[in-house]
Amino acid sequence: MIWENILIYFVVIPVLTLAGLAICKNIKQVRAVSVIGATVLMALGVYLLVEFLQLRAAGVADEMLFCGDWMWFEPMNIKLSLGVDGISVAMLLLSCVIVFAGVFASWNMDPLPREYFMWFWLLSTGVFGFFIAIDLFTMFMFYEVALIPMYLLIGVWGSGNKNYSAMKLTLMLMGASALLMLGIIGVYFHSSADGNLTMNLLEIARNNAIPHEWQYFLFPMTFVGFGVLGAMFPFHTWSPDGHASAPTAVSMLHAGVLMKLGGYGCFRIAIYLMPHAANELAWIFLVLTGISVVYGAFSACVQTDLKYINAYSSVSHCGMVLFAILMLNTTAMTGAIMQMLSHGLMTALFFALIGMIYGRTHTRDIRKMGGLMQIMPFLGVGYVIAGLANLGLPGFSGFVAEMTIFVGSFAHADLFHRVLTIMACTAIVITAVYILRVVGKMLYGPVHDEHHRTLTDAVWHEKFAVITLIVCVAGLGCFPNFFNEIIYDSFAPIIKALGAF
Amino acid sequence: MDYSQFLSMPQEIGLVAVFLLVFLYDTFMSKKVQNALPVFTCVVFGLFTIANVFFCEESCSIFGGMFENTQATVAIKAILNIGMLIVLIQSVKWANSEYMTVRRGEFYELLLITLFGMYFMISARHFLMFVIGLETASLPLAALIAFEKNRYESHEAAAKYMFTAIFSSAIFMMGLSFVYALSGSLYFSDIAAMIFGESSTLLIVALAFVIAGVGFKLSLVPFHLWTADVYQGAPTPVTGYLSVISKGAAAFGFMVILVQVFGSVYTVAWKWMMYALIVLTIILGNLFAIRQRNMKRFLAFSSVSQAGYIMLGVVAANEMGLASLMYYVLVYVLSNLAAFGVIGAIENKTGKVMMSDYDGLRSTNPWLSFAMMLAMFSLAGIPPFAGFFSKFFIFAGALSTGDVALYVLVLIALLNTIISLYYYLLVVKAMFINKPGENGAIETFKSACSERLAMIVCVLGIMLVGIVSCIYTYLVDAAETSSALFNIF
Amino acid sequence: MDFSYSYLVLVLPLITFLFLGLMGTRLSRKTAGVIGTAMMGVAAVIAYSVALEYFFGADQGQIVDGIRQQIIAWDLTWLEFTENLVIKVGFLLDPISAMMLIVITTVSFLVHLYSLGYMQDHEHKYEKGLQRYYAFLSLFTLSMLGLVVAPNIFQMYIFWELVGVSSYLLIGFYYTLPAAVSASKKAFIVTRFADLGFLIGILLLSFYTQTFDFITLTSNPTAAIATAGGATFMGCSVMAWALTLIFMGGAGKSAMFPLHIWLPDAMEGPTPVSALIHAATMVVAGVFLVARLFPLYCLEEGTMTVITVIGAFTAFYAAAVACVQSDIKRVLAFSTISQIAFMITSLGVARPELHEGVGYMASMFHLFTHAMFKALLFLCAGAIIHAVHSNEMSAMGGLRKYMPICNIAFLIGCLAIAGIPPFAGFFSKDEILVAAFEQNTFWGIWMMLVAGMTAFYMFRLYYKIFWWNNPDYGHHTPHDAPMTMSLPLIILSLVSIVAGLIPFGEFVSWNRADYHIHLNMTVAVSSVAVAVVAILLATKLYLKENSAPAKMANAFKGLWTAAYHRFYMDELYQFITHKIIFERVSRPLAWFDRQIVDGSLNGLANIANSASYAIRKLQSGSIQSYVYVYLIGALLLAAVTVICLI
Amino acid sequence: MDLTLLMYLIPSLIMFCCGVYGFITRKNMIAILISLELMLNAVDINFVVFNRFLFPGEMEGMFFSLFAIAIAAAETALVIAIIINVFRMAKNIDIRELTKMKF
Repeated sequence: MIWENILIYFVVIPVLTLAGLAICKNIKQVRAVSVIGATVLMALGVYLLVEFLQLRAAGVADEMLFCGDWMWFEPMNIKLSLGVDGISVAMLLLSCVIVFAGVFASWNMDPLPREYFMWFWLLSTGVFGFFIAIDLFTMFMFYEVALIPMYLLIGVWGSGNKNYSAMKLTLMLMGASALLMLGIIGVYFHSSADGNLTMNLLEIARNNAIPHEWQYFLFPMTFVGFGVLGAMFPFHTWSPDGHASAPTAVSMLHAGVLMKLGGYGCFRIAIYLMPHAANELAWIFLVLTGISVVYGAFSACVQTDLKYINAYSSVSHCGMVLFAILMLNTTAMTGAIMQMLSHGLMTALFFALIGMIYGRTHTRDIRKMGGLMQIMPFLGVGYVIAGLANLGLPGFSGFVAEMTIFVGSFAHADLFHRVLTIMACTAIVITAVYILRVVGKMLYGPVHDEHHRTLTDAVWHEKFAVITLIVCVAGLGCFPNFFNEIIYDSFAPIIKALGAF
Repeated sequence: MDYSQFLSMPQEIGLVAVFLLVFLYDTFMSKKVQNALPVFTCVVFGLFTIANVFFCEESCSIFGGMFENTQATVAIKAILNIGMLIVLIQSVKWANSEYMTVRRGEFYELLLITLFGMYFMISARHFLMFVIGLETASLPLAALIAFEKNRYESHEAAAKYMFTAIFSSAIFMMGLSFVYALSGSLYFSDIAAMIFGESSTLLIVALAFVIAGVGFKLSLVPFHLWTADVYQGAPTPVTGYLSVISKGAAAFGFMVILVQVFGSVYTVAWKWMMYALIVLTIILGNLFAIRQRNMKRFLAFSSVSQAGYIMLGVVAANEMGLASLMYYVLVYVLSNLAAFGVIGAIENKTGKVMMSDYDGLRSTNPWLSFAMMLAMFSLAGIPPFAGFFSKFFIFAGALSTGDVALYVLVLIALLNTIISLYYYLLVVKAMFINKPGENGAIETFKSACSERLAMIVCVLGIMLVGIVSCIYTYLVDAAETSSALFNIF
Repeated sequence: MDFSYSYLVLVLPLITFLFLGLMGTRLSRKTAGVIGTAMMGVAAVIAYSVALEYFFGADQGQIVDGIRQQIIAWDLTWLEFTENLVIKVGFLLDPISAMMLIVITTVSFLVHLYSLGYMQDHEHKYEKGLQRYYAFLSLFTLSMLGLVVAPNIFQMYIFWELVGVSSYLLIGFYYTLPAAVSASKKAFIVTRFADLGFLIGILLLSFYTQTFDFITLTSNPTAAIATAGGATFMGCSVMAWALTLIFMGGAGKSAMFPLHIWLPDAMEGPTPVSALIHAATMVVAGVFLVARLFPLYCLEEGTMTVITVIGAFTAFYAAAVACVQSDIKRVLAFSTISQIAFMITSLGVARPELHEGVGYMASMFHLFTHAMFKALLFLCAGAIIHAVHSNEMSAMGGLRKYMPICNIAFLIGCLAIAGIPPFAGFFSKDEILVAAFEQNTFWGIWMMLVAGMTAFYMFRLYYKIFWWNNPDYGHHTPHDAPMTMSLPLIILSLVSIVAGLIPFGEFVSWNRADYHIHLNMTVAVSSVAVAVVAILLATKLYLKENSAPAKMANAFKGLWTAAYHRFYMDELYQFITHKIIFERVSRPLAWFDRQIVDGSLNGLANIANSASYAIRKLQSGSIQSYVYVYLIGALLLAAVTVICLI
Repeated sequence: MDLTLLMYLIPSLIMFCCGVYGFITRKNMIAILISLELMLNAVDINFVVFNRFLFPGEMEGMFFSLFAIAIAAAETALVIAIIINVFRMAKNIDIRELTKMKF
């Protein structure tokens, strides 16, 4: 039975929460249901981690654990296939943490809290479903489930030029998923040489039957399809606008988890299934992602809206993820996953803080703020920590991730990779520039607006959200080897597939 | 003649029985119980629909092969029945309105007759049968379109429909005469055998005329121009009916004709003809839809572009294409009728049909806007709603041929889904995001039970038809039993 | 007893940092200060015991065949990049790290103590945010200790970054003052830029050698260099590039020209911080780095030349600028730059074959003595600033009457830095000059001149503060600092007097063998002579208020102004960052993003929209036109297909 | 002179074209209805002629014509009813006035 598989509960719990929310009467119940849902999910995530580690420790060396297949659409041999490896486990944990923090960050959502949380949970359902699935169809389905709630979340609860942003974001991401759909169906029809077509990732990889000329066509489709979600240049413009308009928790979830779907999909589908094209075409996308990294960082330097700064910073950091994935070696890919985790947590933290600050000052323009450190020390310190984590301070996750990426990228000794890597390295300096610029303008210095003196510091649920995230960021940064070991082994099949060519 | 042949067509007989019951009720029952006619029709037709699922004969071929029932025809007829039932339930309120009192019997009778015609379109394996079915299906529709006596638009729409329909059937029959000249037969299978290996100019012209004739019913660009005006002018239940049922039947019939009759010129001719038509249909349908502000007109253009997607199943020309086509029709029936259900409910209550009237609908009528949103998401192909699955399968169907050209076609279609998503989201935006206009949002009202029932059916369908995979599996089985259609490939 | 207890040296400051940082304002300011100081004291004691045990303790393999061994006290795997490239956090004990342990903990403890007195306002209340101040000090101490004991280059990089950030936080301690904020920002970004070079250098080095380990790298340097297999880039060997880039990181932290610009601005921080970070410890990290990798460096002649040239030029440049500054902390800052440049030059000219690598030893020796007397000078400056509430020389004068302890301490510092025997600076600087002469007479003379300038500007400073004139201090009569502040001054004065007599070479030398220092009388005498002449000149000019300095400034107006403005280096940077990076790169990129990238997408949407508008005429509403289109469509369909078939 | 296939087909084609032309150019709806009848009759002629000349042994074309005539009659009736309705509402039967719904 499907219910015997632990993984399915990552979808069941959000759906149940959704159902619970549907019958809620007032905001207290809504909060209670959401908190319960998020807590149970968190517990489940930790339980999964423990189980996973025990199995691995017991020497179970399967590529994926907790696998299960349930026939779904028999004529096309589409199965609901579940399974996780270390990477999925890490991503699931990340999602749990961010959903958990997101619930607290949207504590006082107004108006229509119930509807808000329902969409929020629908989005989460999609995210979790994506990470537990190992068949193309289910992954794609959950991927789209995760996208569409963004429209309403931004459109209804957003701020600023929200209609435009929401529409742009949805259309661009859906445009990407259009390419993706073509790619996935194409992969499906070439998944097997002997006519037993399949959607299961592992089987496709095992069959390794996609003809090379088709790989050249399908690889860009899938890579760009996921790459747009990973804010790859030049398809990143949905990100700044979208983030700027989205409400706090949505930005958190979006930058924290949803953008990770892009990176995860890129290597789980595009690279894993089409290693030949990945080897041959990687350079094109390396250039694009390399541009993303530097371009995002430079663009962030002159923005004045906090969320824009952070969105461009996300472009830069997510570009780093794709960049590392395309380096096609274990170390760099490990770095990419670390960067996903790290960026997810950091950006969520950032957006949470920005939301809290915006909720008080009602402006996100850094020119109109100043000296907030004196007024709201908790948020100020939180922001400084987030900033330092973002610019890659040792002890926080960003440093570990970036260093792993750089060491991995440096394993390529040719000039092309070297130049790109060094270019990407410069981003860490530029990151420092824009982060310190914001911190200096907004938090330090004399108080800019006397009205701000009356503002209050964070309240308990805000503190709770912020501290949760900071602890995770620092935990990842201080004990990286723990996470490293979880994910490190998972790359063996991919590297093997790549090496086979 | 062997009259027992009629027993092999239980669905048609059942439908005639329903028709007769409604007719008798209408004619002979007293004035007092006349008001119950709509409900009576719904119940009788509902029983018929259910019975249909359980008691349907296996494949048979009767009248010397002019009429054929296979599992696929049974399935598509069942799908149309479901759509019909929903339309019937939706129209109860409308049919009970004041000026309809004397004529509601006719309304139902005409509707049932058109469905009867469509049955014949679907099962016909002979062009005479097909033409009769086609005309039986389209003539009463003109009367239905003109049903709202006091509304000018209704008559303008009827006139537009009728004139263009006759014109197109003239073209269609002209094409048939050429086919007849080439093959000397009107049996599908005989024609196919006769024209095998031929690709004369006359055949191509005949093919183009046939495509134009049926393309008219499907509203493929450039044969679609009547669609928007007629949808806008017709009474809303009739629009719903036009947009899904007649389109579904025509799509199936179209596929049968193209595959069975003209299968031999698939690669040289009609694949590319359909290719062009699909591209035009999807793109122009979408472009027209962007600017529409009248909901019915908007859905008209949306249905034009949807027809393009349906045609992807035709152009695949294999079992999977057929199955995906039927599945798409089913999902399309549910989604579009959900949308028309909402539009009809609001129109019945307030007479408002503009998109701007829907501003802020969520705050006053959350359930209606919820149903509408689901309908829009399903039409746009957003998971986990049925529309996602139908789109996925229709694309997969088109790509299952492995033809590179079709990859390009699917890519074009996929990119167009972005435009379609845009305008579907406009409706969602109006309801959920926009602030009510100066006159305020449409006031809160309680829709009629019948409307709600229809909407619940549609909503459940939208949510479940995709995820519950046995439906698709069944349709694929059905399509595979019709593999005789694809002999020529 | 082995050295495993040495982890306490790192853990204690960490605990202090976390405790003070998390408890935050819940502690009273004074408690926080006392706790911080006490913990630092304990850490200092442990560090001393580790160092002393290393040098003098019972034999645990510290010395084998007369060579002091490098001992890894403990290590933990922190992160595995690949099988070979593993970062281990550990504790490497060798002569220089032991020496640094002593320097850091001593100065740090004294600064902690001093700050208890310094960080009070007029009413003797402790300053706001003192908890934060002590937390940051602990963080800094932790990072610096972690840096010097790093057994591998990556740990060093990690703590290197942490040092940078704690410096950032401390410079920006007065975060409400815009000057402090921008100074902290500048410091961080400039050093970060340098660290970029460091990072790339590490990546290159580790790629070829497949190790981060210092011991592996330096025990067989020739093999390590050879791993690159003669790979070259732009005409230089890759290893030379790697080492030069690593030196770039060091140059950033050690404020070598042209990456020195952050250091003078960093004086916006509290003065004890300047003493600790920007005089004694952090700024010598670059020197320490080069010393750490010295066996590799001395194999790459080109890199060594680069180091020498940069060091020698910086020494001169900073001394020249220091001669005309009017802010006492700025003078000290430039003097620091100049002195560190001495150490760098000394390393640059050191060769194992030249006089047993005296340059290496001299550099470390100078590092040690300089840490003491420069900390002393800064702390004195702090006491003075505390007394007169200004950094400007113009607000001072004649202070010798009011602040006798400070006066003497400052004088000792000045004598030490000027290289007057028997003060500490004399011995170490003498060795540097010897090393320079060994390499090349040109460098020897050059460095000797710079030493003379040093003596001049330090005595200019001294006279301007303590002599010169007697301004009216009003009712705020300056007075000597309280005991918490004076005690560190006294201790450091004593150290500055005697430190030169330590037989330093016996502890530290390039090959960790004994090295006996013997004065080269020629060099010693001539350098002392130069220094004395410079001091006399300064006395002549600045002992009493007179117009000679102003006249001189007028006579060389261009030069003087240029030097006063630090030869416009800041303006150059300002130009590059704001005008080039921001205006020419970032803004156009942002514009490009909005207009071109985004614009093209919006353009697509607009095209769809206008196409939609353009084709609306097709739907004219007229039945006849519908039929017309229908017919044309059908005929075209047929015609095109037929034509294509033919 | 023997009547050949072409001799029937040409008039039928002319009829059809006249019908199309009439449909597109006439204003009066009744006239358009007559044009439509011309087109349908042209089709009928085609079927009969093809049957008679090409496939004389069978009757399929003839039957088709018969049914087509019946259908055309039904259509005519319906169209006239609609025209009457339109006339009631709009007080004229000019087809160019039927353009309220467009774009």
